[in-house]
Amino acid sequence: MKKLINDPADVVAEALRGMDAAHPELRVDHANRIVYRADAPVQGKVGLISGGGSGHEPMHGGFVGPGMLDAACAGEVFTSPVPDQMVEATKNVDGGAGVLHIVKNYTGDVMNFEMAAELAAAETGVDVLSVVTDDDVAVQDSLYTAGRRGVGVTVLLEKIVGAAADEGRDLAAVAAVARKVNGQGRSMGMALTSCTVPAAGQPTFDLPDDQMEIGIGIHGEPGRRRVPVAPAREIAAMLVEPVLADLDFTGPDGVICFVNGMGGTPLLELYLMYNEVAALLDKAGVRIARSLVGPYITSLEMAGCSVTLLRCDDELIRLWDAPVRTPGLRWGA
Amino acid sequence: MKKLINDPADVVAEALRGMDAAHPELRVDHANRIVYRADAPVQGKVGLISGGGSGHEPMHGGFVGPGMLDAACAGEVFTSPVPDQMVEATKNVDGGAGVLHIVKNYTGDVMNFEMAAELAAAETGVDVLSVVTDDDVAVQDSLYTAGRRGVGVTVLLEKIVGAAADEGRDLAAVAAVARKVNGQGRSMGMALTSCTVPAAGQPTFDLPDDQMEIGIGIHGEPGRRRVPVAPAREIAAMLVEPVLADLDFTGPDGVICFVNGMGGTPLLELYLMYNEVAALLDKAGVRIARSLVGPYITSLEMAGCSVTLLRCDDELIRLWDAPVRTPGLRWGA
Amino acid sequence: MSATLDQLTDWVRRFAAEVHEHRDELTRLDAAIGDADHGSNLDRGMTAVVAALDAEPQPSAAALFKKVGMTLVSTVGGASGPLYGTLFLRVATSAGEVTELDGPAFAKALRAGLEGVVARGKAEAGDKTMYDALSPAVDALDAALADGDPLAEALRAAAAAAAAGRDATIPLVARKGRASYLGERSAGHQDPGATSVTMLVAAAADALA
Amino acid sequence: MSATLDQLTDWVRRFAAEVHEHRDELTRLDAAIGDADHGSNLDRGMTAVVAALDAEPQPSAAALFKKVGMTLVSTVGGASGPLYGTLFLRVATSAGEVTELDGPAFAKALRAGLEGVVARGKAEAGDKTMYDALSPAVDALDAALADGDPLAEALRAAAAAAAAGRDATIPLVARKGRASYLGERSAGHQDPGATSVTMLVAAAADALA
Ligand SMILES: Nc1ncnc2c1ncn2[C@@H]1O[C@H](COP(=O)(O)OP(=O)(O)O)[C@@H](O)[C@H]1O
Ligand SMILES: Nc1ncnc2c1ncn2[C@@H]1O[C@H](COP(=O)(O)OP(=O)(O)O)[C@@H](O)[C@H]1O
Ligand SMILES: [Mg+2]
Ligand SMILES: [Mg+2]
Ligand SMILES: [Mg+2]
Ligand SMILES: [Mg+2]
Repeated sequence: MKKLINDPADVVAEALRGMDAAHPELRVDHANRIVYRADAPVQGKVGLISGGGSGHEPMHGGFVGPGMLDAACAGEVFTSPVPDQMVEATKNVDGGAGVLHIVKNYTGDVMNFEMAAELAAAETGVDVLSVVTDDDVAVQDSLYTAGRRGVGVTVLLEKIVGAAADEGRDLAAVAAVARKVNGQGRSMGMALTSCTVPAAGQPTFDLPDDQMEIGIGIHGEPGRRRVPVAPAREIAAMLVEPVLADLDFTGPDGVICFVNGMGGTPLLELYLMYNEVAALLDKAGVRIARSLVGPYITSLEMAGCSVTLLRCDDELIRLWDAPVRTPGLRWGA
Repeated sequence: MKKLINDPADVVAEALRGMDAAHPELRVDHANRIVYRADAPVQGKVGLISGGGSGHEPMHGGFVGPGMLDAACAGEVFTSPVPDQMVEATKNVDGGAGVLHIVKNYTGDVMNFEMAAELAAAETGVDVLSVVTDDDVAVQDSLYTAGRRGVGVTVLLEKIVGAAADEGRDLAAVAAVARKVNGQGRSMGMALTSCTVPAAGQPTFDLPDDQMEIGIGIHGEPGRRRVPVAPAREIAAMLVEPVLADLDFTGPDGVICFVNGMGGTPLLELYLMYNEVAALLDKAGVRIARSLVGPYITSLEMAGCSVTLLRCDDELIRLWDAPVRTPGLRWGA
Repeated sequence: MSATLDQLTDWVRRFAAEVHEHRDELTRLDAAIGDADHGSNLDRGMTAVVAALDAEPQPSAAALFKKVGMTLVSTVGGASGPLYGTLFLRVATSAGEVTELDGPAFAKALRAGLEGVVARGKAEAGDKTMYDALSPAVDALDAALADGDPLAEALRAAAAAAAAGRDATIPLVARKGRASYLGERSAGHQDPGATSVTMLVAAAADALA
Repeated sequence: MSATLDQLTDWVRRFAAEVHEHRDELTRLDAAIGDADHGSNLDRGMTAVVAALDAEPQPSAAALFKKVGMTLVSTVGGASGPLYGTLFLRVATSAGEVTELDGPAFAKALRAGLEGVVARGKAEAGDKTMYDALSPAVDALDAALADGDPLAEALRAAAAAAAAGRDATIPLVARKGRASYLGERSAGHQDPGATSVTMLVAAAADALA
């Protein structure tokens, strides 16, 4: 295992120390592994917290700041954080208007956030609502399974919902925006290589030099199917087609088109993929209103990418364009 | 070779198409492979152009925009662009105040920019000055060699000099700021893995699982020496010590501390490295005034990092903090 | 024959030791159909549990299992944190403020734990989860005690049932947890949670022998 | 014996063919002590040169070599673009608006090319660059012509000298170009530019035979 780390057990704690030192505009509670914006809680604003396993950076800690999250709870690598962290963060970001939990749909994340919401209700007077993201079309949606994974839409949702909270909307309204974004977004991902969880010490799966995985999530897990490596043009089709098949994106207001890197793929290749994706959307009559290209929700050093489309309207575009000031996403501020 | 590409010969052209499509605030001349800010030339402002081989993204095309570069010329992967591109860009960014060429110190880059400056002088009336960055302490500085490579300082320089040009300074003054930044900055890099040039089809060098390269540049070349892999703490010392030995960074105004990812290293590890670097600087009495952590000057999918320190004063801090609006670096705008 | 507080504590410690010893195996199973962390997750939690018990011996079965459950909830995360945590918290409530558990009381507590897992995770038989090993174990325990077997012998039957349930997860297509994302590709792999929970039941058989 | 315009054009085309055939070898040499692009750089440039000559045959030696030099400068980039470009541009100037070059004129033109490489790249003998193959080749050409050898034979001597110079780069520690960054580690590897320029001289020996 080749990594820029010391003891695998200390990776998350030490990375949080680095984040703290590099970003004076954040405050990090190291005992609880919570990243706060330095001025939390913001009085009168709905507090937004998210969290999840580490290894997906910049998500979520890198999305803490004005216009996005108030706090992020960091779990071990690929392991949901624990309820204690979420309860503590909930208390500390409540500015009197309640707190929204943004949860990616994984059994662990959902259960831990559920326990946190129960505990927060019992221990604190804070109003808590939760939204779960589940945008991954690689996984069949079904009542009898764990359902779809929450992937790329989470990034767009945290930005847009952050802007909605900044406008002073109440908890129910902010949660409604969140549910709308999740309902209008879909994603699909692929991997050229596996990744290595530091504590595991070896790649999660073996992938021959001539094979790739289609339909992966963000935890280094194998995908839905293994196929021979193909040109970017064909890979783009394998990602875009199931997304377009799942939801109609041909509205007049267009989409936010998000080409995400899994952590080990150079930006050069992501722009090349974006070019292919844009061409496919053009052919399908889907208008691109806004774009995001880069590694924003990653799987350690995995090589690969995902495509997320979010159907937009005036409100979502306005909220997307609103100022944001975080280590991972920043504009207008 | 596993990459998100089509034909290796088309990588740069197709990535530029993606960049063009994703960034309406840029204008791309595809025939000449030049990325311009959409509103170039800016009348009365010194025009700033840079350029170099591709594969270092976001540098340089991702640093085009208000507060940074006016244009960037993209070469083939790891190959300097040609004089024709630089002459064309020079003509198109001149707003009457002349043009500064920002050149990284590689034989190819220097010679191509030299020819471009000769041609620009002959063919156009544009005043051109050049600055060469050569901040890599891994390479011994000597009159009898090609000298030091230009690496991380180039990123900081393009930002700071962009702000100086925005203040309306004249060409000589802007060039003087550039030379000052280069003179006060030093870098050192390392690699855990090699990278694969698309046209070559296989990794530039073989590196056993238990070895790393210290003293690498940004072209996937082997470093100064090969040593056994070590904990992040020791790697940080191998990078920071030669930087501190080369220049005194203990001034009262501190440094900009830049921990750069080579392309395939997750942000989690970069923050962990930043933590180690910050601890070493603290021990050495070096104050960190500003920080930058992320993949900004990369070597395709190489895993590894580099550390750059820039000795600051009030002027450089003010210019660093000034608004910038590019795909790769953005704040205050 | 009843299980003393010492024996119950020993059960927890033996489970911790088993998890620690098989940490890499559990992680390898999870790598095949999950995210390669089940061994490190559970080992982190049970190491914290042992440290907590070392620091402060617990006065009752309720206190013991509550401490285990709370510690797991607070240190594990992922799916196994809430699932194992809830399991032990329900065991604690069912066991009550006693220092001994007889066979029926132990069996009742373990069934309460199983019900906690179901309440938390909504797994059903055949979903390819820890349920598929724990549920047959609890049934076997009840059946053996009903047949008049002593607790020690009944737990051996439970452990055998857990192991059989664990092995039977191999051909299953997962419908819950991360493995469900793999669809048909999850078949042919043994479920990591079913594997660890089998260690839990086997540890009981050893500790309460 | 003089070299006709057709032969000079054939020289350029043969060099292009050699570079194309040995493209991967040149890149492999560059991977060892550089950045793995010398083969693709030069092949891209010479492919463009051949396309330009196919599109428009050149009327004189000056026009031919100017076209080659300008095309290389505009399509290669890196170190070899300006170096090979300058080489051919200087050859063009020295050759002049003629359609034949006799031995001394050819040798003078090649020396002008060498001087262009030095003017552009400042390399000295022993720096481990293309200079170390080209310079002995030009010297050998002059010497052989001075001895009265016909051009064809003199070029064979030049090609042999280039090859010897190329091989002699192997033990050198690089002081110019990317390989210089490797310091002592550059020793033991053959310089890619010295290898390609040896092909250039060999192609002249073949074309002007
Ligand atoms: N809904 C569920 N009900 C019961 N057990 C579950 C459920 N989901 C997952 N599990 C169990 O959890 C195990 C995985 O645990 P672990 O790897 O620690 O968590 P994560 O899946 O969050 O990485 C699975 O092998 C399975 O036995
Ligand atoms: N200053 C110089 N003078 C002469 N030749 C040089 C000089 N620098 C580099 N070279 C030659 O250029 C070759 C490398 O060319 P190439 O790989 O195409 O360019 P780059 O080094 O920019 O990638 C070297 O092998 C060497 O022979
Ligand atoms: Mg997990
Ligand atoms: Mg090169
Ligand atoms: Mg797991
Ligand atoms: Mg090269």
